[in-house]
Amino acid sequence: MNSISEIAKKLLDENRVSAVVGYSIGSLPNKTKTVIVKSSQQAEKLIFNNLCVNNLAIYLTKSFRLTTQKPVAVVMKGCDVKSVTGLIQEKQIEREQVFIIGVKCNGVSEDGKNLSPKCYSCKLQTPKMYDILVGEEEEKNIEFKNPFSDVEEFEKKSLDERWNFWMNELEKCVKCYACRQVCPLCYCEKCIVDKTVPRWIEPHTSKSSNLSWHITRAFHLAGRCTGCGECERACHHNIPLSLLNKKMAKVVYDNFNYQAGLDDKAKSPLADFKFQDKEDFIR
Amino acid sequence: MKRKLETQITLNTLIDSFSNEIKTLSKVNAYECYQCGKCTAGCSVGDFLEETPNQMMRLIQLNLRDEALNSKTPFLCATCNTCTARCPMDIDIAKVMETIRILSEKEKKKNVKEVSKFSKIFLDSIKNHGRLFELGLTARFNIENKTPFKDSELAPSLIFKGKLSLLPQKIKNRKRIKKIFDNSINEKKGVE
Amino acid sequence: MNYGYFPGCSLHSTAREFNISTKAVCSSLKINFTEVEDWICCGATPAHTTNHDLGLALPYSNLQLAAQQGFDTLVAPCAACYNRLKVSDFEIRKSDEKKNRIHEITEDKTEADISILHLIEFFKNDFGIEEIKSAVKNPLVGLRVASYYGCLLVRPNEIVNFDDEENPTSMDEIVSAIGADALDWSHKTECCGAAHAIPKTEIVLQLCKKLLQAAENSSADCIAVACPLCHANLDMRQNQINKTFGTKFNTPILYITQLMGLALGYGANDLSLQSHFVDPIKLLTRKNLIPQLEKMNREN
Amino acid sequence: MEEKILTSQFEPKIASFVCTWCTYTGADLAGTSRLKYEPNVRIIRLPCTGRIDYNLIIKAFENGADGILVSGCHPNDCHYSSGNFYARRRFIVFRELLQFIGIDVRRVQFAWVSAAEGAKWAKLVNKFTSEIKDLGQFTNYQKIKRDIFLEEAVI
Amino acid sequence: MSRIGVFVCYCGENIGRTVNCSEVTQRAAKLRDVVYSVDYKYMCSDPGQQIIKDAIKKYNLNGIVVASCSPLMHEKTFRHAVVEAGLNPFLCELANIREHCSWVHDDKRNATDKALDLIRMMVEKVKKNLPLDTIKIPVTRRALVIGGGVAGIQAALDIADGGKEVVMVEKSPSIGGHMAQLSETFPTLDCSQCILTPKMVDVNSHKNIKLYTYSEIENVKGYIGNFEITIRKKTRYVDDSICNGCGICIEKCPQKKINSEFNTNLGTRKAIYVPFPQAVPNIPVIDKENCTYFKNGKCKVCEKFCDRNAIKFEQTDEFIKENVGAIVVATGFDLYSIEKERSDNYQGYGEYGYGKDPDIINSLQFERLLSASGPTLGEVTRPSDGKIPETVVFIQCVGSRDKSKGIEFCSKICCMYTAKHTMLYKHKVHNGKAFVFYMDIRAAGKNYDEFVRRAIEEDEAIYLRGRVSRIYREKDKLIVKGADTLIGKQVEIAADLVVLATAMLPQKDTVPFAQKLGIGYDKYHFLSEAHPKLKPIETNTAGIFLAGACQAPKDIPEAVAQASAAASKVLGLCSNDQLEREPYVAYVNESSCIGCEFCLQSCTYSAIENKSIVNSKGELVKKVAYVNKGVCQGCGTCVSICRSKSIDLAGYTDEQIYSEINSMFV
Repeated sequence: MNSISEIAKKLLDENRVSAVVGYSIGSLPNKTKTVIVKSSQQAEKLIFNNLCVNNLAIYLTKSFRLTTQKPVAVVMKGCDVKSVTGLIQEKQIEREQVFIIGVKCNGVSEDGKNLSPKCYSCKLQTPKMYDILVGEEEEKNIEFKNPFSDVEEFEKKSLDERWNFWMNELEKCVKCYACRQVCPLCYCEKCIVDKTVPRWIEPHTSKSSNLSWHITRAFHLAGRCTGCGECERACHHNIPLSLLNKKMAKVVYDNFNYQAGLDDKAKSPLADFKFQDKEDFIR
Repeated sequence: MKRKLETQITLNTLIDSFSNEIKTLSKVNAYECYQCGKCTAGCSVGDFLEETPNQMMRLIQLNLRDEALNSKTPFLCATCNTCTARCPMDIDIAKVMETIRILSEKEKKKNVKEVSKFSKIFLDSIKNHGRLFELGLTARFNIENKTPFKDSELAPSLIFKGKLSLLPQKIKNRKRIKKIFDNSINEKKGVE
Repeated sequence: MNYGYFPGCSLHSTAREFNISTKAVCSSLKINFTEVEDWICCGATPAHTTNHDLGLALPYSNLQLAAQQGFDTLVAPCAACYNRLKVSDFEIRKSDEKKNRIHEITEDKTEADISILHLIEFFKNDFGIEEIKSAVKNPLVGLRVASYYGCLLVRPNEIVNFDDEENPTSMDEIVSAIGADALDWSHKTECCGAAHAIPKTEIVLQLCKKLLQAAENSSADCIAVACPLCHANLDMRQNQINKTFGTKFNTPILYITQLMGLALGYGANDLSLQSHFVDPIKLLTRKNLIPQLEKMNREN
Repeated sequence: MEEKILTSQFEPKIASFVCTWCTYTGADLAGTSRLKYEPNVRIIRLPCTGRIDYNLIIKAFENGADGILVSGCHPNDCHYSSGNFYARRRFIVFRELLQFIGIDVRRVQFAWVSAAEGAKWAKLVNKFTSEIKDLGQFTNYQKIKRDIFLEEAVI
Repeated sequence: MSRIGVFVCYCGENIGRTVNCSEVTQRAAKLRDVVYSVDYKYMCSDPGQQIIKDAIKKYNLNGIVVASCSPLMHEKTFRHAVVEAGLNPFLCELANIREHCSWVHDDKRNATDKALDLIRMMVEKVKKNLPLDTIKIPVTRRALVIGGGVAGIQAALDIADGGKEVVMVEKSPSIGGHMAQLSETFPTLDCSQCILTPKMVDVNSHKNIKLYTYSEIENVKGYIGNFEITIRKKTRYVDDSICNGCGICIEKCPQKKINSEFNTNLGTRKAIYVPFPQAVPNIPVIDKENCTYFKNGKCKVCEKFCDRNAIKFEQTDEFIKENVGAIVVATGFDLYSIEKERSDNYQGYGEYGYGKDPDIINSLQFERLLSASGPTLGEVTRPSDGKIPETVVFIQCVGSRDKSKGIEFCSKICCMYTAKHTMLYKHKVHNGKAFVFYMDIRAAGKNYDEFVRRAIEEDEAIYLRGRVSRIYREKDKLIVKGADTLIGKQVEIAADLVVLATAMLPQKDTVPFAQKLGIGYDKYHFLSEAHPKLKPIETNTAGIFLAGACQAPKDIPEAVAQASAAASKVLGLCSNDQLEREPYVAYVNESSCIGCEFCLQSCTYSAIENKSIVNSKGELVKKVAYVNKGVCQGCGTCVSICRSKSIDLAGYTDEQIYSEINSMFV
């Protein structure tokens, strides 16, 4: 797997990219950390292993100012590339601005033991889009799971059970907005929660304003979230944010036959319509 | 329509659900038919019909179930599919004919005796042997139809030319064909 | 490709010559077909007009047999068998519910993923018209052939779609390839009356009369067919037609494979030309189209 | 027994977001035709259903609405051609989200009411009002809203 | 600081009967920021309006709420009054306490409370209202007409007669369109050429019309009032400024046997040609494909004989720019063909022989056979052998109303022209027999049904109700196999000639053309009107109008009527230097817009564009959305699609609506 650092070295030596964003050995056991390598001497730090769970697409958003002049190279798994597709689709970056070092992934782990839940329903061991590809694909011995199984399970609960569940979960939220900061598709420079004229979402934490925030977050990601799970990992109160995101993905898939992050030319489903969209709920 | 309709058309006959029955059985919505008559125009057996194909569709549209099931048209249909192929509304008229014919047979309506007899004997023949025994079929049909000498001039030269065998061909696994017949015809579900 | 051969009932009896000539053509062109073992009747028209499920189960059972015997493609020379096999395959592929029902009926869970070809379709798409052309030894120069497709080869077009449903040309292409004149005539796809031959003979007589008249109008020497029932109706009943309508038709009806056989060098006996009611041998002799050295050819 | 009296006295608060071209005009027609309906609905006029953001609905709930009625032009009748189609998509998704979170979507009703359908509007308001009366006050949401005031009081 | 005035109207008894207006007035006075509150019997009357005007001045009001009838009724009235008092009109709002309150409720208590709620909502809203200015857009007071058929000609003449300049672009060498090909017209049977050619000449000679024939639209930029058009003038190889149309070049050209498009391939033309003798302009075109010089490098006979040296073999395409304020699209129709190989998605008719038989023709070809200026000089003969047909079968609805071929609509004019054909045929071939296969006779129009009756009763056309299943040739005759469903029998006719009334389709390549203009089209590629009932002339792009059969099948009177309607729209638009629009348009907060382009994708009117923001050094900082105020119609769809709330709609801002919601329930 050393080839990533070799590729990085080459790219930096040839002055083709301004930086290489990748993974290096973390300071905690069973964790990796992100490095932004800007000189070829540092390129050796770059690694890839089954602990590289994080989605580095976030470094492509404008706030990091990495893509301004020269392209930036990023190490990406198949699932991460979906976020890049989303960013291209939403005109946040251009394809030429990013050099994708695609890695063939055989599943990653958050704790070094168990496979990350997102890997069970992954069909993108090889990225759909890349500039160079490294790694070997192994025969996956994982039973493929319906990505929406937990959503379907949750939908079986009664209305009150669902409401109480979310009230309990959302009560924990302290509005630190880590979920937002870490999401590669929450790239707005000024988020709706920071807008004051008018103030759509109260800034303090209360069940009601937390609910507004989480409805907003889920809705804004409907048809866009690629399911990388960064938000849930970032939440230090372990609110099951992925469940909401997956529900949105399911609704969009069921109704509009659309999956986020697969086509950078597609219209986003909520900025689009079809004459035959269902309307059985409309009187 | 040469035949006189026996049913008085009243509100009750009109609101029957025959069209729905046809829709369930053949997946054809009879109300898509706008009575252009192209099916009739191209019908191979048009000369022999009392009700033309578009009139059959009309009977369904008006829910005149008895009239449709008593019609000879579905039995005279040669299943050539010309109507279906040329229908501007993409209606599978041949399928509708087939469906009415099956319903009519099932309910023992009056129909074209020779045709249903032929079908029955034909199917008996393959049920027994697995393959068609043509001499047996023709002979039995002519006897049952009381036309013993029909086509008799053809038989000797057919046999002479080696085209009609005097004994049926039989398949080895005759259970297989029995099963198929028993399971599909004796099914409680019936037609479909 | 592993081609299975499904002759059907007629090719073992009234249409023996179709079977014989097909086999002759295949051996000359080095085509390898294996007959599906212990096949059963496809049910023809009576089955599907009596019971929808029966009409699907009988052909499907044959597909299952073919699949069990390791074939991936099934070639049927009989247009009726071909049509029923195709319809059954189409309906069952379309709906899982139907498939389960038919599996119940045949008491067999074999998944029959088999492509079904008519013999003509096979010649045109799999074998190649050019290949046929290059194998011709005895081009049928000067023979005016009206190709008669009938209903079952072209309709319904969403299911059997290897050719245009209103103006099919595949048989004509073969006719041209073997050196004969392919006539563009009006009744290529009209119906001959089909299964009404026995129960409603009068229908068949009238329809066939129109067909023969159209062929005569286009000054055809003979009619080429690829369906045993069409053949039987046009050939066997030609005399009855003449009697009934006072006409004087004397148009030989030949299976397309018989014409191909002639072009490939076979003689009258090899192709069982004598077994027709309307004798084609006179016509072919007059046109000097029967190979003289038939025995030598056979030995080769 | 007590509860029953309470429910019969309960007058639901219903917020309605409508487009100006179809439903607002239709509601005007209900007026000019002197059709009578329940007084519980408060209409907010917007140019098009395309303008009706989901935030507005949340905000109305936060302000104590027991039910919300969203209405605009029938498909293909939109004054702006397709605003209602975008709205329809938005509400397909939004409804599912609410349901998932445990909010009874019977409290959020969508309807197509054309400028000619004054009678439909009157019927709709009556039916929806009685449905909300049956569902009762939206205490779930109002309770969590009350939390804020408690917190504010503490501060 | 808001100073709001509330004015409560009794509307005679209309409001006062169920709403306690004086109570409402008193309670409204206590609302926050309301400094004045008053009631009056008829607020919309002169004295009522005067009360408002006086109060504005006296109490220095900066927000007005009139509690009265529906804003759709009197918003304009009160805003006008407010302006007279020197206040911005958009600081006045109406609380609808009549249609939405007093008229629909019986209970006085409820109605009064609700009226106050409605007023409170409006008071809160009006506090957030901003003074707005009507939008003024400069207008280039000239128009472009695309297409030189009868619709285009009518539109151009009407606009030009109205005193505004017109640029007309026609893709073929002459104007006239399909109408020039017709023989006579229904229901009066007057000669088509006789009524059309004078109009064609008018177009050419009108001082306000600039005509570009043999030209196409290359590019369209801009928006209502300000379009910039690039026209491609295709190479004629004849200098139209020198040529005087003497025709010697045509006479001498050796290439004779080229199918004439104008004569629907029934006649021939030369390689240098004018489409027909009455063509406007009367200037020939060289058909490069068939010209001997272009094919072999030798000939140039035309050049030799032209004494004005107008033949220019070296000519190339020319690009011309024109600025206009409005566009009329009149690109017309094309006929469905029954051929097998087609460029569009439709199937041909195999059962009618895929168009291979020369004696199965379409109705436009039959028009040419009937026309006195046609290839047979008006004698009806059949194309195969020149014989006069004694039996002609007309078949209606070929392609039309045929779901399986992909065309579900009715082509509308075929019933009428087929009736006309039978009459004209009978008038020319007295012993001839005309048969018509029809499904329904759709002859709705002034004198239309009478016309069809005449064809049947007087000119002996035999109408058979049914479609035709097949046509095939039997020696000299075409056998038509149809049915008459009224009698329930098959019908077989041995005909000499078969005329198919084929479906009317839009011109080929309408889609790329529509995309160039940014206007919509339906699934058949007919151009879409902005509203099927109330805006049948407009398109969704402001300033672009439709005329004629490019929108849907139409006959001549309808096409002409629509053309005149489009012309009046253009003249209305061009009557002022500036265009005034209500200021309800979207605007972008550029500091927070992130440029995701969702608004751009969802805008029906293509009113949103990209805008690059650069810093002082000229470096690109970011791209944001930009709303073109001239094009935006103010639906607000973009507002709800924007996640960061960076786009808002003037008059219906988030703040205004937010305030309404917040004050909705007490």
